[in-house]
Amino acid sequence: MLINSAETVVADALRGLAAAHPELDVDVERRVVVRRDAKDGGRVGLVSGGGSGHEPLHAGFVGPGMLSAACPGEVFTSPVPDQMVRAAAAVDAGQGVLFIVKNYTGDVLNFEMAADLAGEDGVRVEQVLVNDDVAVTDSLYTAGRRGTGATLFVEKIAGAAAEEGAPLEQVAALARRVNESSRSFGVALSAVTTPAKGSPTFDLPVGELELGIGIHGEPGRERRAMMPAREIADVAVGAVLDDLAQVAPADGPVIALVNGMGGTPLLELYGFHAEVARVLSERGVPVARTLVGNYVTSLDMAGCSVSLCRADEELLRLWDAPVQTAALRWGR
Amino acid sequence: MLINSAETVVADALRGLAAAHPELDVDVERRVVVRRDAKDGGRVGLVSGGGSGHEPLHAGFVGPGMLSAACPGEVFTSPVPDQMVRAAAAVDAGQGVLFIVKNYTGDVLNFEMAADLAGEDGVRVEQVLVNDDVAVTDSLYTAGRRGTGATLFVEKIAGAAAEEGAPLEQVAALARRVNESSRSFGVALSAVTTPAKGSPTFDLPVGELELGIGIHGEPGRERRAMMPAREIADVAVGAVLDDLAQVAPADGPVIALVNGMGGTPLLELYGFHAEVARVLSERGVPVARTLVGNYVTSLDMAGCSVSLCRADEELLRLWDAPVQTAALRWGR
Amino acid sequence: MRDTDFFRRWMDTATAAVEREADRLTELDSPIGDADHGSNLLRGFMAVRAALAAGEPAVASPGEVLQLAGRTLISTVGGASGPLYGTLLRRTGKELGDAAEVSDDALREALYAGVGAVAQLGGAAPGDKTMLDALVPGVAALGTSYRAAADAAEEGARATVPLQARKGRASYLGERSIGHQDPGATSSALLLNALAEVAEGAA
Amino acid sequence: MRDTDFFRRWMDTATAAVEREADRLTELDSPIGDADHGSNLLRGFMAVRAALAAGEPAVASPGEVLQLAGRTLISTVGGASGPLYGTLLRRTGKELGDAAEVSDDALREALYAGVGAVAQLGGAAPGDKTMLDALVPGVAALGTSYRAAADAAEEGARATVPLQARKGRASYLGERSIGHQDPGATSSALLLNALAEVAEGAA
Ligand SMILES: Nc1ncnc2c1ncn2[C@@H]1O[C@H](COP(=O)(O)OP(=O)(O)O)[C@@H](O)[C@H]1O
Ligand SMILES: Nc1ncnc2c1ncn2[C@@H]1O[C@H](COP(=O)(O)OP(=O)(O)O)[C@@H](O)[C@H]1O
Ligand SMILES: [Mg+2]
Ligand SMILES: [Mg+2]
Ligand SMILES: [Mg+2]
Ligand SMILES: [Mg+2]
Repeated sequence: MLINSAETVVADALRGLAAAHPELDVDVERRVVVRRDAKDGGRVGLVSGGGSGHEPLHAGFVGPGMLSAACPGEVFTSPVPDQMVRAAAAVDAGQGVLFIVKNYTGDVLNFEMAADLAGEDGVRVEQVLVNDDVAVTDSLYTAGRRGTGATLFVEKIAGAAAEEGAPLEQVAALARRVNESSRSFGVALSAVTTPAKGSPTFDLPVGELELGIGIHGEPGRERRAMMPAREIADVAVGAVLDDLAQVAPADGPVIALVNGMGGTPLLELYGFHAEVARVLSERGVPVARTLVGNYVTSLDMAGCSVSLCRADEELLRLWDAPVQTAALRWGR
Repeated sequence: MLINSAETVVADALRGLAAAHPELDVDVERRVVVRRDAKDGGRVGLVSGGGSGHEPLHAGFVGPGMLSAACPGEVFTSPVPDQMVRAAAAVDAGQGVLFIVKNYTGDVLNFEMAADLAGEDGVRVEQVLVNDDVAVTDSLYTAGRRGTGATLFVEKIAGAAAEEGAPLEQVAALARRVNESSRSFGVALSAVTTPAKGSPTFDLPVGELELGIGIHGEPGRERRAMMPAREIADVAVGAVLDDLAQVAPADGPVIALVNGMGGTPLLELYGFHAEVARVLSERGVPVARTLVGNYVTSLDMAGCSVSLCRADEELLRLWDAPVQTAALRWGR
Repeated sequence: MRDTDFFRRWMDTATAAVEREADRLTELDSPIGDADHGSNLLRGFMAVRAALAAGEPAVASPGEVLQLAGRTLISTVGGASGPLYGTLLRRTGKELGDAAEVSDDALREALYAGVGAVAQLGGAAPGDKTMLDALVPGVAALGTSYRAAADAAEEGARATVPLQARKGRASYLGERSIGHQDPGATSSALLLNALAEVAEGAA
Repeated sequence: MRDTDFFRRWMDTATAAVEREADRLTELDSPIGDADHGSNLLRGFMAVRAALAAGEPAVASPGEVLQLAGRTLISTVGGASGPLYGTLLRRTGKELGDAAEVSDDALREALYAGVGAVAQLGGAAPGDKTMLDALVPGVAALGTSYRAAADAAEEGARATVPLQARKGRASYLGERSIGHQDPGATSSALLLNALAEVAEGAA
């Protein structure tokens, strides 16, 4: 691995982030990345965070039109409450702060504690839980659906609303609506190697793949013999659309994110997107916007995920609004 | 691999590119990617190309402020002359066309043939050869230095000049100047797996690394036991700076590209950049601009390269000029 | 009666156990988790050791030892186990109040409350394949002896192997979570074993 | 005298040889190259086969067979080998003119010119560890027999093993290119062996 040591991976990355992006205020020691002008303009603050290893999520999405601050935890480990409390204080301009939380037990518990503490400090905090992964049944018998690719949809669209000056309740409601309109499904072609472990977290022989994975190198719901990209697209897009069918309007256009898990070449991702676009067209789903690339990754895992968000005019307008972050940039 | 078949990898990726980027005119059959408004505005045309597997290079850099067209070859195989001839015809607005060619025997020969043929068709063609890789001694006993990361510098800066309306000779001279002001050095932590071969192209055990690699999965000049990121940065930046010392002004600021080879997580790349920034600061080299990410890749290879371009005011101004492509976007 | 030093030694012994077993905990967290449980607890308990050594803020009672340890875990571990173990120790410490010495009965009562707080915070029940599968039988056996508690926790951890996870990230695997021992239950057994060792004077 | 059909059979036999040996060529291109030589030539010669089968544009002479094959390789192979092999066949074909039949001497002369064009285009000389290390001795031995030419090319390919590459991407490896057989020299030997087989009536 291209590291100094497993212990310093996150701190080293934050030092590098600080060096590469002078427009960000990076507290390496305390692990908080803040947009320098977060408090100017009296906007609602948007704070997200989670384990590291999913880059560019979340720190790569801090900036005008998206997040106000990000709190990176250790690799695949939720951040601690102190980070979010500090971030909330750093970005609250009196309009309150929205925590965007991916639905994992660790993230939920740590953000919850942070929300309590920040509230005690006088910050108005709302939380939105992202839980878009249709591979996990949302029932009493699981920790609920995982938060994966739709996090990008939520952060972008809520970020645009906050940038426009929408009040906290409205930004939070919008974020929840985006989450409810979004579904994802992921596939792994290799296991992941974390710095701490130094070897693949599970055994996935070449010629097999895992269907229904998350973004933490965990195995999926099912292992299969390797399939061609077109069949993987059939399964992934099919799973997402079947679940999305419950969301109104059932025939509206979607924003599509074809996301690499980190170790799959962009060449393959674009080829996979060709198949995703085919399935969507076969199923009569108009694609209003597309993003292909590594946005919500799982370190060096080979594989991909498909996320779709059913978007009305308002969501599309906010999606198109200018964004200026390290990893997502358009408009203006 | 996330593919339909080794034979269709490039065509599939181009179909996906077309689906994701309606602003590009993608000829899947003939393998030419053209900026839709290439002929408007009477600009000099910029055409590049090379083997596929280095994405987002080159197709990801087609658009306002950068390339007019790209010609993707098979994986790691230079494109054929027909592609560049067609691209030249598609983008020539009477101001002539600059071919940006990475210095590999195959690219040189195929572009040379294309230049002859396009010339016969009445297109004024200039060529610039990118050869920035200091790991290769440029002598009678090699095919000369390889073209790697500096290709991005050349395409961005020459593209900005063309966008401003500079004439062919000037754009070509500028492109050559950028190349002469740029040096790169790469490191591999794993071999690469091409779709055609289906297994790693050479044997690189965990715990060893290759110094002085190119971007085609070839082994480097030297194999070593794994080193921490800080030592890799010492070697890579050292090699680049020592060679760059011959370029005037010897103490000017640089544009730095810390480039991932495809399989290295962004988390590690940023950590590596922290060490690159440290070495540059220790050696008294001011860093004017920084880019960290996967820009000139080698499929799924783990590793990275460092490219530095000594930039005066003019180069910095053109670097900062607006660019609107799939993979590089800022300004405007 | 157990004094402040007893609780310091419990935390020190637990830290040593986590140091020794961190790789195994991460290994257990690999097939059904995200391969970080060992490094999470190692980071946390090293910080606990440092915080107690620094003695700052002044730690003058059993309750304060556990509360400082709990706060430290919350501030340094992250993940699911950070808030859960942090809450376990903080709540247990709070129950102990500021007495300079506590009886075994008081400690048992306090641990009961601590485990209850873990159940409430995480929403898990015994049988869900979590740390509660070691903590609940462990604490229940405290009435017999500290050694019995450690053994029951160890037994409870081993009994998670055939279970299908219903909480935590192992639950994402559905039936594929069956056949693996839960890492959190395993570390909970370490924690109660450290307590038994200290009580037996072995540490 | 060799007629148009002879040259068609040469190309067909070469195509079959490339089909058979593509994996080995790619394998040879892995340690000192970029693992594509076999798939490059396979793509090219499949296209040559198709072009000749289509017979379009009308292919009525030995020279036209080789020129069509050469053009097809240039338009479909890419890489270093596409222009080089394409030039070899185009130039050889041009030398043959539009005669309906050509003598063995004329073919030898034409191949000489073709190999010279390759040397000029690529700037390599024998000993640089390229296809020329098979082509040059091979064509030199044509005066003896087609079989002698094939054997000399094969021998020349094998003799590239101890050489350090000075052209092509293997040159980037410096001394590490020593100890591996050059893929292009190997495919050149296949090409001359196909010629010998056809001349011997074996194909
Ligand atoms: N809801 C819960 N209630 C109780 N314990 C839980 C719960 N969720 C997870 N755990 C415990 O936490 C352990 C995992 O801890 P750890 O690996 O440190 O955190 P993470 O799962 O966030 O990576 C599991 O093995 C399980 O015992
Ligand atoms: N300058 C040159 N002159 C002659 N032959 C060359 C030259 N450069 C490369 N070759 C030949 O081309 C072969 C490689 O072909 P191929 O793998 O198809 O192309 P690439 O190197 O572009 O991937 C080498 O093995 C060598 O024999
Ligand atoms: Mg974790
Ligand atoms: Mg090649
Ligand atoms: Mg874990
Ligand atoms: Mg090759």
